[in-house]
Order: sequence, then structure tokens, then C-alpha cells
Amino acid sequence: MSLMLEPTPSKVKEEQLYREMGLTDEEFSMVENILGRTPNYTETGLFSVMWSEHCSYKNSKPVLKKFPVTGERVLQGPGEGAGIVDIGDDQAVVFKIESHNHPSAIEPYQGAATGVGGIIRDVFSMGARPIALLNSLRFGELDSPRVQYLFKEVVAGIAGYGNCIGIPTVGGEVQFDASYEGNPLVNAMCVGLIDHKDIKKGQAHGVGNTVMYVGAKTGRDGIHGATFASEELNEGSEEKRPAVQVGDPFMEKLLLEACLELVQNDALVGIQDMGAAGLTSSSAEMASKAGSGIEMNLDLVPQRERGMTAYEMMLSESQERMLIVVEKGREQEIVDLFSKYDLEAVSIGKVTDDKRLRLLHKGEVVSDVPVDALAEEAPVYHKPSEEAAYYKEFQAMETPVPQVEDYKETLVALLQQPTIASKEWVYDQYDHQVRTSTVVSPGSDAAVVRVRGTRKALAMTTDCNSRYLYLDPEVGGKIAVAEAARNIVCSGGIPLAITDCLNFGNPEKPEIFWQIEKSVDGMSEACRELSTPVIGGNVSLYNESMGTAVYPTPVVGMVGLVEDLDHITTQSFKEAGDLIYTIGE
Amino acid sequence: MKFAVIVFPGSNCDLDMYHAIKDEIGEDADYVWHDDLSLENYDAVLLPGGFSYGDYLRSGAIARFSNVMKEVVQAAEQGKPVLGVCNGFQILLETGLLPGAMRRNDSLKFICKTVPLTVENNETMFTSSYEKGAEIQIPIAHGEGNYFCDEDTLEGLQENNQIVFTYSGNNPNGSVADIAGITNERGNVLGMMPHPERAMDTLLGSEDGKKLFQSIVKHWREKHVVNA
Amino acid sequence: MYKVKVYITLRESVLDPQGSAVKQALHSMEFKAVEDVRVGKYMELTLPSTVENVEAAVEEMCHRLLANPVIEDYRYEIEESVSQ
Amino acid sequence: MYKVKVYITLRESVLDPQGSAVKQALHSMEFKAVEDVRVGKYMELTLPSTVENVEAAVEEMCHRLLANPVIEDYRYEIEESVSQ
Ligand SMILES: Nc1ncnc2c1ncn2[C@@H]1O[C@H](COP(=O)(O)OP(=O)(O)O)[C@@H](O)[C@H]1O
Repeated sequence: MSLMLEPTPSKVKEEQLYREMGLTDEEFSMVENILGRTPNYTETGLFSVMWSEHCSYKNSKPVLKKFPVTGERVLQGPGEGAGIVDIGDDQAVVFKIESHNHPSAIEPYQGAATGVGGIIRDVFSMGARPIALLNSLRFGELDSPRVQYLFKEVVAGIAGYGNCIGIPTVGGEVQFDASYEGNPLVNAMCVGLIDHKDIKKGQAHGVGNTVMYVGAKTGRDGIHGATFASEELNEGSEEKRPAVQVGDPFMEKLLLEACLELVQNDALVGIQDMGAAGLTSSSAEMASKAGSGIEMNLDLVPQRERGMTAYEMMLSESQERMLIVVEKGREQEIVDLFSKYDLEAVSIGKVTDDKRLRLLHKGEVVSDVPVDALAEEAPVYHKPSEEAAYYKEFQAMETPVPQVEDYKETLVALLQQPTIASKEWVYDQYDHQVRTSTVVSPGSDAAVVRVRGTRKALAMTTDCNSRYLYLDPEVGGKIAVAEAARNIVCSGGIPLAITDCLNFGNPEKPEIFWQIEKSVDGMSEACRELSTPVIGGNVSLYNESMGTAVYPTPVVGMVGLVEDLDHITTQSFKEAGDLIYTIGE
Repeated sequence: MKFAVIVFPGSNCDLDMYHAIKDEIGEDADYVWHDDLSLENYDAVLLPGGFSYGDYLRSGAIARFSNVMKEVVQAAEQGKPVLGVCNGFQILLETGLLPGAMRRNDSLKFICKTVPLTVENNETMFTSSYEKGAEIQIPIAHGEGNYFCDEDTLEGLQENNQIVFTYSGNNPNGSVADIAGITNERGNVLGMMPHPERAMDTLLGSEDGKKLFQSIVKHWREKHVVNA
Repeated sequence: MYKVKVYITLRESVLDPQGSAVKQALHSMEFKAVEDVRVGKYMELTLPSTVENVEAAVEEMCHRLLANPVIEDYRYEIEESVSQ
Repeated sequence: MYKVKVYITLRESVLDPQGSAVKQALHSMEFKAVEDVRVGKYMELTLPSTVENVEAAVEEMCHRLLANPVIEDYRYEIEESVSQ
């Protein structure tokens, strides 16, 4: 238990303690202006996480605007836990991809596992039943023991969480390249199914309604995780890192089943996952989106550790928690529903009309700030962009044509490349069949999962060849989307939409920012051309270690609709004597 | 015929079991929650796979203490068919309805793939629709399927014909004598690591699991016709 | 307050795949000399000092739940400490 | 011959889902009094007595392989025994 007294507002300011939390001097004065006073320690914490790149997209917003986000079938674009696309018969598919790169670099098993857990919550917090998981992984070259360890543990962590919770992991990709040596990429995607009538939003409507906390207790884990995700990794990272979150897939399985039952209850007003920045982001965003405010009494928050401060509770990233808003007077129903699953549901606050987030702790108001300032009014930066020097060099070079002497030898050598070789070692560890709906398992172009009770199925894939993006971000961005679409089409599906995870280096470097812009230009054009709008995604910047950035890696997760099971095709040759054609240029 | 599909906190193949019975076999099935106190209305009991209680201590160790397990033991004593698949098998071992114990796979990795099994004994109420010695394709998906028992127990299993399925290709997990599934002495409790409920439809790869459930139904019908 | 330490190990006759894997890993680092590794579980239980017959209770917990006697052995230590 | 006993536990602030599950299970048996359960690992290593600097070697094994210091603490005991 820490006996340290919390610094006073003037100390936060004078000693520039806000800097450690990730706020710049200018940002801190903005906060002072908004509040008309100096924020206290807890309030500074709230702003610093909410204004981190991870939560506010302050560096990437101007770029993300370029993506086409609408389409005939789009029921929910970017902005909620996950995007939603109509698939007919009053059903819809819900999906999203998210990164867990930095936690996985530090504790690969738990980092990957909690990445999976987080993306699953994003999907079921919309009211959807998660039906499949995919991932996209990048590591350094496999010859170093550290990389082997990271690879093994990340795969085990993904398997450990997905297998236990009982959602099949049906696809993904793994690539190895030296640029990821110190900063592996771990992106997880979840796909869910929903009936239109069940769609739920993370909004806190109805003044006087009750704010409830459900799921695991809050501990000191992952405090400032969102800020940590928004910095480069360096030698000091080991010390700076927050207490690592440990995933509890069993708890999440219970939470999942309970929440899906809850969605059917008309007492539910809004629901949101406590992901990055935990209680802070869920409460501020739910209130801000509904144009309301929230008051919470932190003494009532279920706590795993003793003596937690308001700051710690608000910034904790303990896993397997949800914030819900329910109609006033119907709390007991909710408590009963959750107790069937051995889970706690606790009333911790109420919806107000003053658009403020007010927090009480031990009889005192420990923070009182406008919700919109937290959720909506983070500064937006237009970072300078500059065409990369290496790119100019490459453009000037002549394209070399490799001389192949022995085709067989070359083919064998290629197949031995870890990036090209079969990924059976990976996907055999994933339960890809649970829920008995996986028609096409890993090992083909896209995975195909049937929609039980219909003739329909969903095809899904993740793709990104970052080497192409490095060589030419714009063309590479188009290729990534086009590859995903080809995989869907080859499997018998019509591409519907994409989710994306923009993994890049430090955006404060003009050459990196240029990579981001160009990639997004390329992806956007391909998305428009193929009518696959972007319905959600995630941005992971600062993927650098010791000053070196990863290759630009905007991973594309695409879902397609297979209208009839008879349309499903797989990659393998079927019979001797069949003719082989190549199509395209 | 009516099947009970037991649901523990953390079960996740309950849905697959349920649909296997309802949609593919065409018999009746109910989900039965772990703290229910009676299985009297059911003719057979299915313990599905998954991670009951997260498998946090040892797989199956905690589930064994739930209310419904007393009923499962009773159903077994009454001679009703009791089938435990994967986690269900582990629970049966922990409960003592079947001999032996499960260790982690010798590779220490979770393995999900379809593997060939040999039907060693087709004279049980679970396997009478198979040919003896038939090779069938059934998926496995487990991290702790490495069956262990001591030599005396193994001899007993062999003498009484209690070994019902063995792995016929490479032994995927290191289990003693390639064991994939065993019954109790009386023959009405079957535990197996592979998932027959995942092999019900060629669309998903194999329908070799169907005969197992059909055997149970056939056995029940025969008994009922005799009794009627 | 009682602090109970429980040690659970695989029986000697039971092959320990985890132990072998750890041994391999140590060998492939520079610790070739390691002759044997056995991996088991270690648990710490806290019980109030009001519990009667602690020894019998712990024995039963181990036997019925914490260890599986078919493949595992267990032993435990019970320390009584004055709670702060 | 050295017999080394290594105890690995999760750091105090780290969530221990295994421990919670075991505690729940003990409660639902008749052991309601159990206040806390933490589950960790226990390993036994055998090393020949020819090994120099045993202490340093074991420390390194723990730090680099047996435990993950990010989430786990470890301690060990080294006993020298005359091999039979
Ligand atoms: N990390 C992973 N998780 C799950 N499946 C994977 C993963 N990596 C690869 N796969 C599966 O392996 C197959 C081959 O993948 P890959 O080598 O990337 O080929 P391609 O780029 O042609 O799809 C695909 O079915 C893919 O879904």
C-alpha cells in the first residue's frame, strides 16, 4: 500500500508532473483554460489518458478523415466499440481489429491474451455474439532466441485466451522481418453476429439512470497503459511499464454470457467496455456521446487491492470489466442476472444533465471536469510530413530482375522462408472448430464461418504486406486492401467492409507521418474502388525501439458475405487432371 | 429420447453437443445448468468440452464439486449412458467415474486438428454402429489430453475391453497405450478426448461422429422395446 | 492467522513433460549441468486462526481438491502468525 | 549433488485468476474460512556438486528462464546432499 500523499495541484504544475503522464506544457495550459483553474492530480491523470494518442487519435485524426466510412450496408461506422454491416434477414456482422503491441513486447503471453480479451469485449459490448477471431502478427527474424520466445509466447497467449473462452481462431497472418525485432506487432480481430434489434450503444442517456459496474474487480494493473502505448519503447521501458494485466478468460466467458443475456433486457440503456483508460474513457465517452454527465462514487467500485486512490481506480486497465447504464429502479434485476454467472453488478453512480464527470471518493469531490473536454476536445495535431529520403533513392533505382538458375532450388528456398512457410505450427494451437461453424479452417485464403440456421456464411481475412508499404506506402496500401478482397472473393464471398489497424512508428518524425498519410491514401482509394468502407479500426503509433521504426504496417481485416454455402471454394487442388489457369495481369 | 447437456461455468462445447443431438440426430436435448439438482427426466447425460472453471487448477478438478455431478454419478449408477468429451472426460476422471488422470500434452502445446482413431471395441452402447477396427476421422482440441494410468489399471482396462478408441496415426499427446477413449467397467460411462460432436457434417470436414450418437439412441430404443 | 504452504509434485513414476522442457531450455542456455527438473505447483493459503483442526482441514483440501492423488504427491507446512 | 528448490509466485499486485478459482472452489466445499489463495510454481532442480558458483547460476536461471520478473517473484533454496 502506498502511503505517499498525492501531489497538490500547484505541485503538479510547478514540478511539471503532468509531463510524466504524457501531457505537454501546452496541453496542460489548455486543461487549465478549460477548467478555469489548475487541475488536481487525478484530473491531470484523466486528461492525460484521454488525450493520449491511443484514446484521442490526436495525431491520426486528420488522416483517418480520408477513409470512406459509409455504404449501403453500413449500420455503424467508426466511433463505437465495433463497426456493423448488414448481411440481410435482419442480421448483421460486427467486427473490429485492435493492437496490443507494447504490452506484448514486455510480457508476450499476457500481452497477447489480453489483446484478444479486449477485442472480444468490443464486439459483445455492441450486443453481438462473437463467432470468430483472427490475428496479424509481426516479429523479428526467427534466428534470435528472444524472437523465438516472443513468437512462442504470443501464439500461446492468443491460443490460451481464445481456446478457453470458446471462440474459434480461424485465421491470421505471421511475418518475420528485422524491422520488428524490438517491437513485435500483435493485432487481434474479432467478428460477431447480431440481430438488428439487439444493437446496443455505449451511451449514457436518461438523467437519473443508474451507472453500474460489472465484471472483475479493479486492481492497480495497467495504470497508464494508454499512455505507455503512445510512446516509443526504449531501455527504460522495463521500469516504466505499468503493472502488467493478466487475462482471465474464464471471467470473460462468464461476462460474455451475462452481457448477451443483459442485451435482451429492456432495462439496459447503454453498455461499454472498460478498455484502455478503463473507467475514465468508458464513463466520459458514454456521457459525452449522449450529451449527458455522470457522477460516480468511487468508494463503491469493487476493488481488488487495498488503499487504492481515485487516480489509480480511474486509470486502472484491469481486464474483464464493463460499464453499463440501466433504468433507474431496475438495478436489482441486473444484480440477479449477473449473480447467476457468479458475477458482481454494482451501482456506482448516476446519469446527470450537467455534462460533467464528477467523481466522489471518501466523501470528497476528487474531480469535476466537462466530459466533452475529455472525450471530444483533445487537441488535434497536423504533424509535418516529408517524403522519405529512402523512397527517393528507391525511385531512382532500376528494378533488378533476379536471375533464377535452378527453379526447383529457388522454390524450395522460398518455401523455407518463415514468412512463406506453412503456419500450421501456429494455427494447430488455436481451437478453430469450436462452435462447429468453421467451414474453411486456417490454411486456405480466407476463413469461412457459416451462419447457423441459414445458407449464408462469412468469409474473413487479415492481410498486409508491409514490405510493399515500405517500398511505396501508397501502392502498398492499395495492395493490402486488394489482397484482402482477393482472398474473400476466392473463398466465395462478396467483400463487405474492412477494419484496419494502423501500426506505424513515431508520427512526430515527418517521414513516418508521410508513410501514414500515403498508406491511408492508397487504402482509401482501394476501399472506394472495391466498395469496402472502413467501419472501424485502431491506430498504434510509436512502434519503434531504439529509434528504429517498424515497417509501415496498416493491417487490413476484411469480412465478406457468402450468400450460399455452395459458393464456398478452397485453395487446394482437388483432383489430378484438373486444369490450372492464372487470371489477371 | 432426451439428452441432458450439462453446462458448467466455462463450458464451451455445450452448443455443439446440443446442435449435434437436435439438428443432426433429431432427438431431444436440454441444457442443464451446473447447479441443477435433478437429471431424472433425462435418458442420457452429455458432459461437453470447454474450460470449466477456467481449468485453473487442473482440468475438470473444480467442476467435479458442482451440484449436478452428484446427479451425474447417480445417473451412471442407474446405468444411463454418460458421455464426457474432452473437458467432460477430464471431469469424469476427476470424479472417479473413470480410472486414471490427465496430464498436459507431451508437446506442452494445445493441439487442434482432425486425427484418425481406431474403434477398438464396437460392443458398447456408444459404438455398436461402427465396425470393429474401423478408422474414423474425429477432431481433437485440447492441451491436456495425455491420458495416464498405472500398469495395473491399464491391464484391467485391456482385459475388460474398456479401451474403446485409440489414436491410429501419430499419438498426438503422449497418452498411455495411445488411448483416446475409455469406458467404465459396466460400459455405460464413456470418456474421450476427441470431439464426435464436431464430426457430424461433411460440410465441416467429417461425419464420422454421427454413429456414436446413433449407437446411443439405438441402444436406448432396443432397451425400451424390450421393456415395453 | 495461518499461512499454509502447499507443494504439489508429480509422482515420481509419472513422466513430467514440463520438467523435461525446462531442462532442455536450461541446457540450450549455458546450464548443461542440470541433471533433472521437476515442475510442480506451489500454493499459499491464508486461514484465520479461528479455524479448528487446521491440520485435518488442510489435509482434506489437498486430498480432495488441490492435488490429484492418481498422479500427484503433496506436502504442506502450516505456520501460525500473529496478524498485524 | 545439489538439490535446488525454486518457488515462483505472482507479484502481489498481479491478478491471480487461478488463486481466485481455487478459493471459490474451497468455499463451495466446506472450507468457507479460507481467506486467500495464491497459486504459483514449484520446481526441483538437480545439479551435480561439481557446479561452481551454484548460487549465481541458480539466480540466473530463475531470472532469465524460470520466472518472468515482469509479473513473478521467485526465491530458492539450495541444499547440498551427498549422492547415494
Ligand atoms: N497468426 C495466425 N493465426 C491464424 N491463422 C493464421 C495465422 N497466420 C497464418 N494463418 C493462416 O494460415 C494460412 C496461410 O497464411 P499465409 O501464410 O499468411 O498465407 P496467405 O498470405 O496466402 O493467406 C491462412 O489460412 C491464414 O489464415
